[in-house]
Amino acid sequence: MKAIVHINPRSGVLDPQGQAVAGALKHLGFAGVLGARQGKVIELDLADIDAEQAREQVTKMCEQLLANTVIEDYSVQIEP
Amino acid sequence: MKAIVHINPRSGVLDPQGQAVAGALKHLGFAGVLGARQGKVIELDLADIDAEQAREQVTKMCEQLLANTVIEDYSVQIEP
Amino acid sequence: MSMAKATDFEQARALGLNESEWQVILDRLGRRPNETELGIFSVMWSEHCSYKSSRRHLRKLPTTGECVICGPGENAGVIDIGGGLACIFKMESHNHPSYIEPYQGAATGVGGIMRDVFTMGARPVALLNALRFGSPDHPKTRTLVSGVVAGIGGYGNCVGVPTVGGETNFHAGYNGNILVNAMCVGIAKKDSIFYSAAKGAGNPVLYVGAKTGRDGIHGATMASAEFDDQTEAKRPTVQVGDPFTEKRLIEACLELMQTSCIVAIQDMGAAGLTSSSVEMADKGGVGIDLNLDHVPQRETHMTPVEMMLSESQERMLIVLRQGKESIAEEIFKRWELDVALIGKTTDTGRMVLHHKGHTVCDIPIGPLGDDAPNYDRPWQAPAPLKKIDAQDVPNRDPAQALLILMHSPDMASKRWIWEQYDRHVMADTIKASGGAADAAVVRVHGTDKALAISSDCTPRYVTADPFEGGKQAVVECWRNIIATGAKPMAVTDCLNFGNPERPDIMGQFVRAIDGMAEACTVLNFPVVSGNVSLYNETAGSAIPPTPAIGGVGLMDDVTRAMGFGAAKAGDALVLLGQSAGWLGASLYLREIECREDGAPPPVNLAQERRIGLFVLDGITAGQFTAVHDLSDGGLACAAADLALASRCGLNILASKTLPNAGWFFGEDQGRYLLAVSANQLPGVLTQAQAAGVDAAHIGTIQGTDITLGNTSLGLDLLRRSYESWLPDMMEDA
Amino acid sequence: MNAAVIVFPGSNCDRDAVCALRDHTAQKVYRVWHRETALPRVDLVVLPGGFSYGDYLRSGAIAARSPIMASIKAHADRGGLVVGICNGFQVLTEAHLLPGALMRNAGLKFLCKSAKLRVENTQTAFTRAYADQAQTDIPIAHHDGNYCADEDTLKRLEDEGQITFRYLDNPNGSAHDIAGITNRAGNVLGMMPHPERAIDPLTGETGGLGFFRSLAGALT
Ligand SMILES: Nc1ncnc2c1ncn2[C@@H]1O[C@H](COP(=O)(O)OP(=O)(O)O)[C@@H](O)[C@H]1O
Ligand SMILES: [Mg+2]
Repeated sequence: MKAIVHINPRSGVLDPQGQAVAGALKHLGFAGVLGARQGKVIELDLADIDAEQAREQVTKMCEQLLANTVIEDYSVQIEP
Repeated sequence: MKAIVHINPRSGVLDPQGQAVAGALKHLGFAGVLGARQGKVIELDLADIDAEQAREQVTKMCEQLLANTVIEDYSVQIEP
Repeated sequence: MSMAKATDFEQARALGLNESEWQVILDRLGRRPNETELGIFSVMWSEHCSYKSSRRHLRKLPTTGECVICGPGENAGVIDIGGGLACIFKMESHNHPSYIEPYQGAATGVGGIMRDVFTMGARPVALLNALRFGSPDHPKTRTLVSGVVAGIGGYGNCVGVPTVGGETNFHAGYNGNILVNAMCVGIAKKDSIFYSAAKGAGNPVLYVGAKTGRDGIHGATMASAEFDDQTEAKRPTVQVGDPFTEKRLIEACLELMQTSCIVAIQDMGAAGLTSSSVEMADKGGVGIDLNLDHVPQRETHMTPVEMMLSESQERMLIVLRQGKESIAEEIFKRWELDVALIGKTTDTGRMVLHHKGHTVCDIPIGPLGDDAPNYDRPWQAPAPLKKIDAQDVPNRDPAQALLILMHSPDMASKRWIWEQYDRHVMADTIKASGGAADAAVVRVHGTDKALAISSDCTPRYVTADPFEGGKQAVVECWRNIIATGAKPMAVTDCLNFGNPERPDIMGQFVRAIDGMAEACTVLNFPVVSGNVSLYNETAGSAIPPTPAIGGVGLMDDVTRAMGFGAAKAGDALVLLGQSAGWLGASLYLREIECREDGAPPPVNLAQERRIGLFVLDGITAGQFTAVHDLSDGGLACAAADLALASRCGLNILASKTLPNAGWFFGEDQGRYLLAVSANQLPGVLTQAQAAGVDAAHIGTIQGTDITLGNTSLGLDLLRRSYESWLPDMMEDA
Repeated sequence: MNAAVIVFPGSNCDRDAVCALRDHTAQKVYRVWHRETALPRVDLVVLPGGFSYGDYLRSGAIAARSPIMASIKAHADRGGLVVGICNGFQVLTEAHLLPGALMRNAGLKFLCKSAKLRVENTQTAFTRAYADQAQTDIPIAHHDGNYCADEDTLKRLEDEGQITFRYLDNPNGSAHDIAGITNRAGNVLGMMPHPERAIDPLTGETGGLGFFRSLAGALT
């Protein structure tokens, strides 16, 4: 089974990457870009277990390693 | 309106970050992790235009800047 | 005037102000302050900004000297290095933020110290970092090490300033409070140094750099409080660094400095817009009027107090000459930096803030500085510790002990750290970490001169005896600079201690400064800048007292830069200085005997100076092939460093009078190990005698083993042991 | 020969490149701001090391879309010499002037150390002054130096002699130990090691001298 973890800078936390991307897009002539935020997605291949257990496990992984909860928010999505 | 762009290492392309994540998770005792891939998500705030136009624009942004198609695949999602 | 609601003492107390401080505010204002005004008083009077516990003691440090252009009080210290050039440098702590978020905390520490240096007109040319972590087996240590190191590298590498040196210690005393001290050294034209006094009314105030967010609000107050269980909840105050913006800010500011537009300039560091604007106005003897609506903002609905206290990074405040606005704006726009005119200086002596059509602050500026609290905190000198007699320490195999010491946390190679730092960008690095020299050596671009830079402190000694330990920190730094062939010029410091409201901690602080002051005075090594970090304690347990000293020296001929990596087979090993086998508070005692007791080695300043000048003369005359000072681990560890770096074995005879532990591992101060070619040896020994310097021919460079008395150790084994400790500890981190 | 060093926001080895070129290679060295659209008349264009645009998004990606890049492409198409060092190499791959991509180092850490290289092809304008198969030391300092390309590309690089420098002790996981490559025509070179930091015995190694001397002789 698969888990997809989205990790994004917390709102209010500076996101220099996103800023640079927005700036570059504007320079390239994409005037309609008002802002950008950049985050990570981590796709995990997991041994098959039940979905609730998997979610619990992956949440633990986020807290312990994948996300830096001081400055990042995360969300977990489990796919069969 | 919003666009969400997912950018992932192409299959077959080396993904050192994903590998490291999988390794580290196993070290932490998450034995069920078979593999991991790390990608990026870029969330764009766009001036309101119609969704099809937006998709076209964002696809252009991906081709021109956001993704390096030598090593990355991308997908675009438009949200009202 | 429509002022916001008045505050009460409860609110003041929540911001760290006490009853008497609150009374002073009421008295100076003739009314109760509103929220914005209270916020401004609270950060200006925080320990971090006002130095209220430390000020009277810092005054004991010598701050003047022939080379000093500007001592403490400005953003950084300035010394004259000849040829129309000045060197500008400072060290600063980012301890609390680095514990909470190691990567960003350390990165923003580096960013902050660079701004202090380039704000005075200098191009940053070198960075150093002094790090203290908890016990290697503490569960948090690895994450902290990997985050802090990545953060320091991530910022400095990106900006493109080489990180050339530093020091790293591990001790359980730092488990709950790591220390991250960063030092930046820059070079400026002597006739183009910029200060923070905003003289003259009616001048425009320009804001440049990153937008203001809610980052690090109350960071200065946080740096002035102990950690407790609630600290985790303070997390949203974490700042994120943007080295890319910093790099552009450096280039843009240095460009603007070549025009004659600037009256005063100041980075927005701790307490952000508040401290920068108050300090510029206060020093310039003017008032300041700001319209907060014009402050570039990253978030919506920011309140005046949030804007005034925000510690968003990569921002500068500049007071311009009238009519120069467009020149400045053009430069910053070209570098794609936010720039905004946010106010002007006035002749009222008041700080007046406007926000959405209201006056939200109107206070006299004088009291913010003049009436800042200045405490004479009770202190108590620590009891002296007992001397340890080397004869009472068990006898052990010196080669085996050396192997253990060179694999111990404080002694083992820090390659894992410094290989993550770009040490060579700017192409003027002559010696950096791993470069087999006691100090980093950085050429002054386009000249034959070089700066030697070192950061030092031995917390073991300061814990055991703050006075001797304070002296020793200065002296070791002096010695490290001398050992590269540079003349020591001046120092900066970063004084990391626990809670000053505790008399025993205050005692450590006071006595360490006394020791530093004495050493700096005798060695003519003035303190030109520095930083105090107090309240480094968690749940009542304070860090070992750690006054880090960052020194700068100057050499005229960079081709003479000396190190300890070029000893040749056949060279004689000469030990300078007196050896009494001092084992109290030594690394040997801690690592081999698991004891952390005893008085630390005393420092004889007159002797230190005599020996140092002798070494300097010898290096200038080209008499030595290698020079290394003796510090942690004494003679054997210094010899091991020299052998590893020179890729040669060596042989040192046992002492006729001292037991092996004392002779090979004693940490008597004021000593250097020299490698001297056979034909120079007689001259060196004669000259030493003439100069009143103890010099003994104690061994020879030879073979592929290190031989201590009648025990030996292969160089390869030693190298593996020395190199493997940190990578093994950090494996998969 | 005349040279231009391109300056992107975040470039930080531009001064080092200018100094090295001035001392060893070129009569005149121009600094060219990335927003320019035309190059001065030069024989050689150098994209220096650093962190253009903070290396945000991908190293070199944003710089590769700068206005100046069109004239650099035109210069390369005319057979003019182009060198990308470290971040410059990343820019050249992002701009498709060189094949492949530079990914995060296998060890995931920034790495600053001396690298032993073998000069694989001494028939280029960049390497003529080296002895065939010479070994030389030039330092690296990068986070994203792990060269990757598909098998066909790698085979072509090998077959056509486009691999110019190879690591003897691969520090970053690069495919085929690649440290530097040229385009097929041989006039565009990208390399991760920093030759401009290896020209002065006082500051360390001198393995980069051959590089600058080769260029100095390239037009004669
Ligand atoms: N955090 C660090 N950053 C950079 N270099 C470091 C760091 N820690 C240690 N080093 C380097 O390791 C070497 C040994 O450091 P140290 O034992 O403190 O030297 P010394 O005893 O001569 O002062 C020096 O070259 C020093 O610059
Ligand atoms: Mg030393």
